[in-house]
Amino acid sequence: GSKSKSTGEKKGESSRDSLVIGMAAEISTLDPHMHSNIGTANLMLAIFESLLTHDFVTDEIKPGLAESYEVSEDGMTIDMTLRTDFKFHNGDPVTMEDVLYSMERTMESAFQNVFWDAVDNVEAVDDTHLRFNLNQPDNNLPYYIADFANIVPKAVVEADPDGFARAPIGCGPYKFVNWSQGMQIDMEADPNYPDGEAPIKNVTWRFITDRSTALVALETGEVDAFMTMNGADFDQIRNTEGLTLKTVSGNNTYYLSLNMEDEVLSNDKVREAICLAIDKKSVIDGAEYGEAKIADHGFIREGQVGYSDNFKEAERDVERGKALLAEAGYANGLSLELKCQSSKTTHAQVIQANLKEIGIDVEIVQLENSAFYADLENGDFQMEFGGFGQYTPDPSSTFRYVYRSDGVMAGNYYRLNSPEIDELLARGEVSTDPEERQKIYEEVIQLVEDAHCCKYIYWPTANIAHNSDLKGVEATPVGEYDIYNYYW
Amino acid sequence: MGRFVLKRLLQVIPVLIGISIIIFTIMQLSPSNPARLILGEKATEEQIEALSAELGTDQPAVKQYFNYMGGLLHGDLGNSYRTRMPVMDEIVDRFPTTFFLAILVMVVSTAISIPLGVLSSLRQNSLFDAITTIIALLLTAMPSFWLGLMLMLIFAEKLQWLPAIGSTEFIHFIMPTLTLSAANIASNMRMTRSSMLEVIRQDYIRTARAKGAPEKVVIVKHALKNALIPVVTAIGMNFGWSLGGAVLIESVFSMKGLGTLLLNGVRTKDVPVVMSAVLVTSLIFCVVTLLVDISYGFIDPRIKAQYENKR
Amino acid sequence: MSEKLIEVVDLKKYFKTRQGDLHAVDGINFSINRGETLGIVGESGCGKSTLGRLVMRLHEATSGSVYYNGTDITKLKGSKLKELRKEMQIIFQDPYSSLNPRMTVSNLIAEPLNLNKVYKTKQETEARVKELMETVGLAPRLINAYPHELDGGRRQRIGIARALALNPKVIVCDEPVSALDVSIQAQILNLLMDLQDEYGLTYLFITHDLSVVKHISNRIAVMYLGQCIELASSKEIFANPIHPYTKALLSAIPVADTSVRGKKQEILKGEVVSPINPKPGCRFAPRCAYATEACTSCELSLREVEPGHFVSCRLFDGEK
Amino acid sequence: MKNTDSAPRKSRSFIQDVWYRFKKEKLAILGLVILLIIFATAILGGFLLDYEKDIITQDIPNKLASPSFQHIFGTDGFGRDIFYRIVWGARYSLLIGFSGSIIGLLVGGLMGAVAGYMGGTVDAVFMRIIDMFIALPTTILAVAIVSVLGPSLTNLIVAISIANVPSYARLTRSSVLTIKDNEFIEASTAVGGNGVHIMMQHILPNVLATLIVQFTMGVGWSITTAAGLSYLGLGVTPPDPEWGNMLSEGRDVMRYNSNLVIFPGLFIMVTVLALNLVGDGIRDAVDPKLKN
Amino acid sequence: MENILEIKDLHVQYQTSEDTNYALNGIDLNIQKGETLGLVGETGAGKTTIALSILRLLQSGVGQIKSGDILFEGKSLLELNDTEIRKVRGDKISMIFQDPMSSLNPVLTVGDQIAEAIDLHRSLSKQELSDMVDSTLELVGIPKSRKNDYPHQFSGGMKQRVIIAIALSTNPELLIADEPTTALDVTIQAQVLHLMEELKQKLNMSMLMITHDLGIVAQICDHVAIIYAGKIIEYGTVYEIFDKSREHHPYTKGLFGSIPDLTVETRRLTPVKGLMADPADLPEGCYFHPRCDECMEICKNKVPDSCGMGGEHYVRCHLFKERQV
Ligand SMILES: Nc1ncnc2c1ncn2[C@@H]1O[C@H](COP(=O)(O)OP(=O)(O)OP(=O)(O)O)[C@@H](O)[C@H]1O
Ligand SMILES: Nc1ncnc2c1ncn2[C@@H]1O[C@H](COP(=O)(O)OP(=O)(O)OP(=O)(O)O)[C@@H](O)[C@H]1O
Ligand SMILES: [Mg+2]
Ligand SMILES: [Mg+2]
Repeated sequence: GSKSKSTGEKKGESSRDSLVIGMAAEISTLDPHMHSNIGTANLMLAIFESLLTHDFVTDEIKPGLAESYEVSEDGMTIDMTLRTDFKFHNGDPVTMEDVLYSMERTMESAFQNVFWDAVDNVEAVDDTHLRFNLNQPDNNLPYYIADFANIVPKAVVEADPDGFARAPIGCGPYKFVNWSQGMQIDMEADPNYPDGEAPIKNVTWRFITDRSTALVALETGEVDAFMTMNGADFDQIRNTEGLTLKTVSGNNTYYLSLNMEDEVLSNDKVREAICLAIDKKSVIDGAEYGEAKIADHGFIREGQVGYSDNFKEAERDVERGKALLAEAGYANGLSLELKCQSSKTTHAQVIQANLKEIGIDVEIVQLENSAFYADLENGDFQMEFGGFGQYTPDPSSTFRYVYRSDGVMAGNYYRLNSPEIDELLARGEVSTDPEERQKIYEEVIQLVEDAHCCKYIYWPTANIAHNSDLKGVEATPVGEYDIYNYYW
Repeated sequence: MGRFVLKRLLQVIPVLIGISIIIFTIMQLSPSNPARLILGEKATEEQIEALSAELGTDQPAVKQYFNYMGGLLHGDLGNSYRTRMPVMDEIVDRFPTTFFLAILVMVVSTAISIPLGVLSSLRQNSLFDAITTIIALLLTAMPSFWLGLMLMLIFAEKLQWLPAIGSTEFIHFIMPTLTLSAANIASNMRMTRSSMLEVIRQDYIRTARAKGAPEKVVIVKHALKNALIPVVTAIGMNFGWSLGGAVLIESVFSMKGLGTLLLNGVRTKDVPVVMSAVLVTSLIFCVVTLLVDISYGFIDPRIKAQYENKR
Repeated sequence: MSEKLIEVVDLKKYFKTRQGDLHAVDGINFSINRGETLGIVGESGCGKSTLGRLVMRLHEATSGSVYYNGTDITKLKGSKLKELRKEMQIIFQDPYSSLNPRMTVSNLIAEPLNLNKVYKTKQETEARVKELMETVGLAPRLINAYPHELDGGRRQRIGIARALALNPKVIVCDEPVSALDVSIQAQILNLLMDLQDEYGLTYLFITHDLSVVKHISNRIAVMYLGQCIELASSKEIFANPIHPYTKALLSAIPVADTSVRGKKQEILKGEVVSPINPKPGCRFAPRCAYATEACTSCELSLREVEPGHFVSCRLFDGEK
Repeated sequence: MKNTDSAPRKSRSFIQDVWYRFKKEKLAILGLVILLIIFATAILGGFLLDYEKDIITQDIPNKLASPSFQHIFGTDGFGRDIFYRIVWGARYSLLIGFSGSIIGLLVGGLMGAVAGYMGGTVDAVFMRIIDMFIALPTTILAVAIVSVLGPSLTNLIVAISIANVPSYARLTRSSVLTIKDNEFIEASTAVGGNGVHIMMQHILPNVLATLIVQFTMGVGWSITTAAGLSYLGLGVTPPDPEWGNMLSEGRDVMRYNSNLVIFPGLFIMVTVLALNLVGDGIRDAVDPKLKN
Repeated sequence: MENILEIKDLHVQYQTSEDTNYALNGIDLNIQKGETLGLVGETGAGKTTIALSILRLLQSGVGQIKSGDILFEGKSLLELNDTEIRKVRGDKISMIFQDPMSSLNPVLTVGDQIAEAIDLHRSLSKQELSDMVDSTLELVGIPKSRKNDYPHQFSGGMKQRVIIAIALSTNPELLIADEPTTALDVTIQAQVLHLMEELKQKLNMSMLMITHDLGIVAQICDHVAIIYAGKIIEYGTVYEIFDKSREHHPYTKGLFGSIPDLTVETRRLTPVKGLMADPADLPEGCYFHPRCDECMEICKNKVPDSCGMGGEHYVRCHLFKERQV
């Protein structure tokens, strides 16, 4: 993303000019169009530029390679004006040809083509003017452009796409230097970056899968910052002199899904009873070391479209839960299966204990990732505990996966099948009227609540721990970090 | 002996083919679709189909297998589904770490366990024996992730002698080696001890003593060599395991090794990666087993005679 | 005369060694009649034990055949071989290594009985074990002792009891009494001969104790480096040894009489031929006082120099 | 000097004989007692503890408590008593550790013995099959088992057993190779002993020592390895406790609450230690040269 | 003449988990410098035990020296510490073990095993050592080309010769030969005995020759001791013992009677009747009395003392009590 230099003073004269930043997951590619992964996006942010920039701290869209952008009244076209002062790290200027090529590439990418359903085509009006022609308005489009439509040098990519994925050339603030498989990626600040050379010269991204190790590495100074620390270690980090922990409520939402097509769970009363039995606080305390926020509004947080003070989620009510179960014919209790990834077994155990209180015996089946998702897709489960991340602040993108009846393979695992919701979502996606959209999403949220298809439990804490001397670090809900802002 | 080695080397081929079939079958058995695992939960049907076509995973399993094996014959290990890079590169990149670690572990654990085992066999039922046994067992029962963290807290954080993470320099290997050796030490030590106890009561040991040989010579030259066979077997097995099973240690010390590659491969059903990683370790393993078998011949001439007369 | 029970035809056993093939048994021919004892004597390392093992089919012959009752046992398999094992037994030379150190005396003696399911009940087996122990002179107290607790003599008796357990027809005795003191040796030899009288046993009796071999054997074969160099009735051999090696052998017997003390004995001189890829010709030639140039080149075979007296020596080629 | 006890030694079976001598080994008896206590705990735990109340009921406000009078080993992340869970978990851990090792021992021991004894083609075929299994990472094997048989405790035992087989096979084979040339084996052949007999009567007792060591160490290995496979869904299902799983559960907080991993680890160790003592005892008892 | 070895009232027991074997019950023996003492006796009489006691090689924990002393060149061997006894073993006193099969290390070549014995006590160059090994092997009649073979490749007699070679290679002052020729044919036996005789002459070596073979005793021993159930029952010069005109212990007579005679044709041999004494269950009185044809009442209760029979000849038997000097 382009570097809106909001932060005021920059201390270029610090003694340190290098930064080691740790990340938990090994990345698989540095080709910006061949991933849909947050960890990878962090690196893209440093190496590449998009037409627009997503400020992850404020969730605003800001100019990037395009110095301005304008959405037409009907939302069907977007016009942009390109900046001409950007150069790729190999010295070539960024041309309209590169931009068009890049757009084409992301739209064809198996990883990213879903984002561009609304885009008919992208055309060059002239050398510096670009137009997106849409087939329907899409409120999320600027975010997609900012996050995924990184600009790559056409000539270089075409010459050797595989080589490019391993040693990319972009026009962002950092130049790629070296990638040591399974260990680290090195980059250095590009002195020719038009918005000014990044304050930290050398940056190393270090893969550390084990969080306990990451903490030791932070303590010994072998890494200067680490994203996604473990909740268990928060107190230790906070109490360690020289380390700072920044947290913010993350964009993920964790919830319990109930398979509505299941024989037992198709009974609305049973589902409602289950929803009433969940004690969110106990899940957070028992499984998240108390370091998470109760999700009391589904996916929607304050400030997002669809958020309403009037929305009231049903309170926990064990007695009523029991009564409902009895009504449903399960006065003597009931056994259900709860599937989860093995990393979420602790959460499942709390839920198990919660449900026990209304007389439901839960058998936990912990599965390895691929088996877990296979079962979800095939509807081969009764209850499932998992999470879903929101890339963009506009709910439409998330909701189309998780609530639309055709989304059973991609998020609507509880198999919600409501024509009413489908219709509302269809309208919400294309509407450009904020008020109308507010109403639509409020309605959807209420409908979902009433459907008892799932119980939202918590929003985890996104965090970054870092050396207290490192400045400019802010936690972001998405977990993406723009190191251009960091300085010693 | 030469013929024996040659024959055994030829046997490596069917073993590798067997392993490749087993692994491939196992990978096919797991229900998930690699394209889905790569693209993530939000991917649509079409995206998955497109990627599957690109990866070739939509083809019949047998065909995929032969494609892979065909490539293998030409020295092409295929491209990783996940990273699209040639698997060969990844393996070449990571193998040395794993191999070096395995060697170090073997050396360290052998160097510690054999003398300890010998000493405790000589002092059977003494205090020394009891203490070494208990320490050895403590080491085995200690989860390696815990031991790893403790070492890290002591040596990296408190004393600041060693770096906590990394796998590029020798110094990085010290703690992982200790951690991995811990479990091996115990079992090798016990094995040595028990084997020595068998041998030490043989008549030829008495003969050696009657020659006036110092106890050290009696032990090392006469007893140990006779006691070595099960120990060498165990060392070989452990070496193989450190080669393929050091995932936990790699992750604790953040080393780039084959274990992590393999585990990620399994998790994302990255068939070429898993196949290649297992085949490479298998190959090494076959060689190690062969070396162990050959060493039997050098340790015990009667076994050598069995090899040569191919009874 | 009585029929041939065992016939050995051109039997060979080569061991592979680093330097080449070791000719342990190199073309041996003989036969043993039912109820007869054939003594085998010869220099240590000349292949006597190997021959015994070959006859027992404990080694696979390199070539040649061993006929037992007309069937070639070198080709037997499975149950037929098992049947044979009941009829032929061996007493091993070494009482130390031929007994499993982890088995008690009773287990060791009961093993052949159990294996061939001779008795149905444990009691019967135990009774037989005790009987055998008595036969060979082992105190009943030792029934649960382990071999290593026993001295060499008692261990050898265990081996003998094992061999006798199945009432075999043929016993290969590989130096069965060399570890025993003379008194016990006498007991055992008496026992073997009694058994022979009673059951018509046939023995292949390997030993280097010439007084013993003379006492027990009907005929004696003398071996040298894998080959049979002289074969005759035991009286004949002692009375009229022909082969120079046999002569040397007989002259070397120590006599339990102090009056011959100090008499200079003849010690065989000369280099011992290595059994590994031996050169053609007489293998005794380098140590033979009568050897000539020709001895090292000619092909030798056993020939009858007198009725029933066979010798393989060039010196007697022309005589008869 | 006179020995009044002149009666012949009592005739005993092999097992009786071994037991007779085993009884004299103090340490071995200690090990046996510990082992029996652990087994008794595993069995009695079921009667003394209330599963619902003591084992699975959560008390989250009271989580991660340090050892105290109330909870002698402290509490885990859900406020459950670690001691009770260890006691309850003994049944699973022992089951996994022992059955995995026993099956591995039987199958591997048999394969190794046959391969070593028969030699030639049988050896080549068996040992190359074993090679394949050694080279097969346990994780991958477990993946296969989960895919075909589904996740469960039984299938975990299957996976662990298979993973155990190669080491027993190779160790047995190696020992067989050294002893099969002994003359007493030949002596047994001479009296009609067939392969099975020779293997059981002559070879097995002589490889026992090696196998015992492997077994005693293997039990601990099985328990900890089993825990590592839980992410595949193999093993006990939460909230049931099991030592290996308790180790992994404590992993995140082990730095601050080491009691979560130390106590289950200690129990694994004590079990393995007791087993080792018993194993040493058996080994000495079956070696008649050590009769003393 | 000076005694090189003196054994005084030696009692040795083997303690097994069930029995105590009274293997030696008061042995008194002397070996003079340069002479050969023949030790003859039934199997299980304790011959090997005496030998092992001298070198202190009894199986530790099981075989225990209960009382008595063993003096070598006037110094007690039982009081030496580990290093000191090691200097004696192999160098001053060598032993030929009875069981050649298990006494050789199966994983070392025979050449190495001989070389080791020499190397431990002599400092020789590699070449000298190798030459010495070659010549030692040839001395016992094994082609030197076979020095790189392993014990399992040797026949029983060849292994025995290797054991002999090991013992002789260091030119010991005292050689304990425990049935050194049981597995050897007579020509090799003669060769080996001749070799020992030579060493004896050349180096004034003394020898304890344990054997069953009365022929050997007659030919090479100077003194003979006959042992029965852990006690010396007859002792004398070889001439005295073999002197048929003298009176002997009934057991000795039995022994001589049981040798098959090359000159006479007999179908049956005449062994000593009865079973050998059981060291765990020794009879009261004279240990031999249950098997003795001339057993008297006194023999059943009283352990006989040693009676001088004239010259150096002693017999431990009640029959000759009156003749005691
Ligand atoms: N390790 C042992 N444990 C128990 N008893 C033993 C042990 N070694 C020897 N004995 C017993 O001690 C007695 C003396 O044995 P020793 O070996 O000295 O006899 P020996 O005279 O050498 O007999 P042989 O001529 O048969 O070798 C025997 O009864 C024997 O059973
Ligand atoms: N397993 C083997 N491998 C190699 N060579 C062997 C083997 N067994 C025996 N030999 C060799 O075969 C030859 C004959 O051995 P064998 O044991 O038959 O001799 P023997 O006549 O019984 O001698 P002894 O009287 O000393 O027992 C010897 O040279 C020996 O070294
Ligand atoms: Mg022999
Ligand atoms: Mg003896």
